[in-house]
Amino acid sequence: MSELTLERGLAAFRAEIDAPIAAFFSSCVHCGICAQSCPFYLETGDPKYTPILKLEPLRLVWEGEFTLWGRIKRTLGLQQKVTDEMLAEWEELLYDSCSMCGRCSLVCPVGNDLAYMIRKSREGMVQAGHAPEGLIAASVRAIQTGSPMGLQWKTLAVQIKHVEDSTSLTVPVDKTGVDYLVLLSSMEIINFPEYLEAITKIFDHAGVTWTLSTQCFEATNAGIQIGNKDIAAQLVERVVAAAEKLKVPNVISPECGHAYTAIRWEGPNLIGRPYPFRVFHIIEVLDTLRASGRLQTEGMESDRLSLHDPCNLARKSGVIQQQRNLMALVADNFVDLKEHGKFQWCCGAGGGVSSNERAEPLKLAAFKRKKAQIEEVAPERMVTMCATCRTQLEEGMEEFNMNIPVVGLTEMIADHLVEKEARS
Amino acid sequence: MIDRKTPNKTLGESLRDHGLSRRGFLKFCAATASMMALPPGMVPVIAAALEQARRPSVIWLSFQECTGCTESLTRSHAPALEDLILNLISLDYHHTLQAAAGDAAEDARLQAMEANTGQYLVIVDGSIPGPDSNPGFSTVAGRSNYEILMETVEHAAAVIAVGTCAAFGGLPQASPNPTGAMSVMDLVKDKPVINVSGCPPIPMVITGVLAHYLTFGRLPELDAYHRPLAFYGQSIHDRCYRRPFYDKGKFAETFDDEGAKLGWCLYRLGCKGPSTYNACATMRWNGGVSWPIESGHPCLGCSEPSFWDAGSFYQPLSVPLTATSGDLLTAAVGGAVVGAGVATLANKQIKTAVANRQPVTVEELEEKL
Amino acid sequence: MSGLDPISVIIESNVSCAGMPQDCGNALPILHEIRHALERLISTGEETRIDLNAMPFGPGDLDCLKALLGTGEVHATVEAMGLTLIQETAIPGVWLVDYQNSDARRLTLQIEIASVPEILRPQPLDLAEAINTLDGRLTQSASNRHHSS
Amino acid sequence: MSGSMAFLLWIKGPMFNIALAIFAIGLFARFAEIFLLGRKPNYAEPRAGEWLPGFKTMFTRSIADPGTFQRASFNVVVGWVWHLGFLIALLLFVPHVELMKGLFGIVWPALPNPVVDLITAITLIALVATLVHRLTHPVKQRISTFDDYLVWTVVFLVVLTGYLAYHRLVNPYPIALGMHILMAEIFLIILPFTKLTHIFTAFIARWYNGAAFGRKGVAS
Repeated sequence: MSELTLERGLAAFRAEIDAPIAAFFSSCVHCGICAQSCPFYLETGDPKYTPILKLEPLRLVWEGEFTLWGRIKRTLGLQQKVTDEMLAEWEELLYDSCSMCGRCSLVCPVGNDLAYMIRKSREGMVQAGHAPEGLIAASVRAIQTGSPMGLQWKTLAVQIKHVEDSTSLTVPVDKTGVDYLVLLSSMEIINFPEYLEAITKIFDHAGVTWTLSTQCFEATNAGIQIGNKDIAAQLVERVVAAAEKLKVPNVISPECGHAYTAIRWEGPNLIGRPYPFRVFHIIEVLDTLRASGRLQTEGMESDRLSLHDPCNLARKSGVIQQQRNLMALVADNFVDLKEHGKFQWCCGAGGGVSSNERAEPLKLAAFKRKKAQIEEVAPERMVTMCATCRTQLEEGMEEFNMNIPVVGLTEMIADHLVEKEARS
Repeated sequence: MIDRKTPNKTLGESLRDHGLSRRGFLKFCAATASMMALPPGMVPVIAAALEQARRPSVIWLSFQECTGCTESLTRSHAPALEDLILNLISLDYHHTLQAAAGDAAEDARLQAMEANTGQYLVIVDGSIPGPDSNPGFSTVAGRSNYEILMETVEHAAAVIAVGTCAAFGGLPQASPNPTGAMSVMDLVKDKPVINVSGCPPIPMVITGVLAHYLTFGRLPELDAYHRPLAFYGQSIHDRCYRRPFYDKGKFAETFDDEGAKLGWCLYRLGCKGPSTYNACATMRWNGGVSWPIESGHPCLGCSEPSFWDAGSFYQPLSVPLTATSGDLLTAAVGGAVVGAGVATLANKQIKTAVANRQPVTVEELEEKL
Repeated sequence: MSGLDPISVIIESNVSCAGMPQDCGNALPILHEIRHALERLISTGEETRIDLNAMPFGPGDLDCLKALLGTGEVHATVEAMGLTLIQETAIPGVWLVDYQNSDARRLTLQIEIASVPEILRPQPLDLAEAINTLDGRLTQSASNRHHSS
Repeated sequence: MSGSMAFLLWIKGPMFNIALAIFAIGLFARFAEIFLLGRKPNYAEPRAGEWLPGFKTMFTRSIADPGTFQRASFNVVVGWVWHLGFLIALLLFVPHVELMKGLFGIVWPALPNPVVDLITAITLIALVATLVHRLTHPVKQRISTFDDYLVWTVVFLVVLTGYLAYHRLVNPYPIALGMHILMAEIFLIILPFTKLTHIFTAFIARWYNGAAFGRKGVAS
């Protein structure tokens, strides 16, 4: 039986190195500004959480094998080697203290895309057997059960029943030839069942044809979080197969950040071919409906609302204006956090941190950056569009006794839809 | 036979024999101090020293040279003073100046050496084909320069190398140095050597050095190149009247632009003043009339070693000697090839890594739980 | 007729190198030196000589310095090994002493800050012989008279 | 012939050629190492092109975003000051302009010497400040390597020897000038093998960064 070894890890590091990585490592001047953009460093004050330092194993492989000087140093025996012990030490740095929020990639003065390199480093970590247990377990469950939380269709079927009962609408399942295949995340199904009800209402209201797939309902991708192509590709293939089977032209990723980047940006590259369909985040779809006048809303939220941009959606996918357009539709008293959009701060739970029980204290520490941002504008409620962010915001604010409820944007839109009868 | 022994009279006495009054002597000392580039406050010291000094025998040897140095000295502008100084020495041998010729001339040299052994001064102008060169490159009376130099220097008190050829090898030594020319300093190791460099040296500097030796009976303070600090202690640049323009960043860029007409700094036209140590800026040439920079031409750096090989006279000091953009390009192409090699090796490794890649399986992951 | 005459000469600029590129640039520091020397002369009687040959003067600097110092009342000449011209400047105690050789070429030019320039004063050794010289002349004169009577 | 002039001539002659050769070989080797690695094809549907955002980021990343400026103002300000100072002294000092003219045949206007002098003095102070920061700031302390201190020393000495030579504070002058050129040569020699490569590769890195973000519709 094969096992995960250092050699496989090093080979994986090697295989991940490309021109951008060579340019990035060639350019780092050790200015330390990346630390000033990292919530894990800023809130712990521990310099070992400096983003560039987290990339040291990958850098050593690059230097030793991909540069003239490194080769000379290796010949002279001066080149430091990546060892199993080193990777064991770096496991905490690459997983527990990095939510892959990509803020460092945006502020690095020499232009290093650090998040890109963290993602690649994790490939080596998995192959070397140095991934956190929580993420391994989630990956295994995702492959074996179709959901990282081990959730099965029958649980979802119960939810569907609830939604149909309370809305008197039908939730379409396994319908071919519709416009959209809707994916969900297990966390949403369990923690925020309102989401399914909301889209059912909105799509009915806007006259959108859509369906769920019994073959694949899960949008999240534990393989992306742990950083392994093989697992990630299998999970993407399931989505692609379901979409192809139902012949849908569009797939909607739910209110989940990493699910969107996984399927929108990484997916085609994981399976090595372009999709026969397009991928949207639910917020993009809603904004398109709004723009074409298919969303008729009434009434406004009058309390002071602010918005948390999920990293994966805003900084890493360019969905920034859409949620603000939708907020303007239903909120009177909206105030943006000071640093928002592409410069927003991570909630602290992304990049697999929330699936990694060991990282709990760090996750809470990193949240303090978000907490300070929220306190600065003092909203009465927070709005967001990612189940992981939402859970983290709720838990974090509860921990600090902040008493600020968090709502999903999709639900909020659904709440303001003009009743069908009234419309006609 | 002429007595070539150093006379017993002191300089003070022989000056008074020339009919010089005490005011005249004071004036002589003031002029001497000025010539030696010593402050006027030194005049009493000079006067006291001159009273005691004695008239030395001087042997002037000319080797691979152009007689420019002798011309400079003899055509100097204030002949009375230089004359006086030269009258105070006993110039016993000098090709160009002496009346004697042939064997008589060579005899004069040998006699002076014998009569003043250990006390005579040797002045050399011109460089010398080294001991390993063909001795025939330059000979006097059928004997190589090297041989004559070593023989003459053996019992000398000191050697004064006049001109850049004698001091540093000069033009004969310029690349490719066909005669294997060497400087006096290269060859004479056991005697004090004073270098009075310049092509030619300022005449006042030649006499100034002689005056110093006459006055104090010892060598003046020297710099690392054995040049008298009094004259070579400061660079042309530091004493240049155009220095304020350098400091303000006002430069002539061609020989006929407005800057050149306004007398701005000549750095960009190749002036070597910053790295050249000489007294031109204060003593000037032609009796103080002018000097190269005042006449609008950059300093060539003629009093420095290797000045013929130090790059174009008209290239600024900051320009490298031989490197060109072509060399840079060649090296860049070479680098690209080396890099391509490294990259090819690396790419091969990547390909191998990708080809041999073992996909991570759930079973492998479960092992870790 | 000279063969060079047909070659026309165009004067492009009247600004010569000797123009006024700087405002007496290198003359000014010397004035400060003279000022310090004057202070010393007044307070302690110490005399100072400045050798202008050793100055990095640009074109015009010397004339500028002379003009600034002006011309005083005393003008003297010493005849010894050629002429020495002494000119008092408009600043009392500041003298220009021009040492020339027998061809009337300048050997060196000095500024002397003193009550009387050194070269004008009788030299101490000469002074020591003064009475003897005078006595000699008296004796001579007496014997002349004796002979004539 | 030994001595200061021989030293200067060797530095300006053979040593300059050696330094230039190592610099060019090393740098272009690095370029080849980077570009020949290439990038894997990207099958994801782009939101926007790569080229324009890439080029934009090459320049815009020189300016820190307001938040970063606030959190790392010392880093940003001092970094700017000494980088600008170094570049001005390198490119706009008359002797350096002449050097470029001699080497490449291209000329551009220079700044008056006193201006460059002042800028150089400021640069030196800023460089000392960066060293103090590196030695005292916990992050910089933690991530600094031998390489960082070597590069700092060489950069500082290049500027310092230039300053000393300009002010003629070392005698004889050929030694002063020779030391300055030698330091510049050492700078060139180590450039391709240390973080100094960022002088060139930072723009490549920024392009990749801008292209990656730009493709996803984010102005980086």
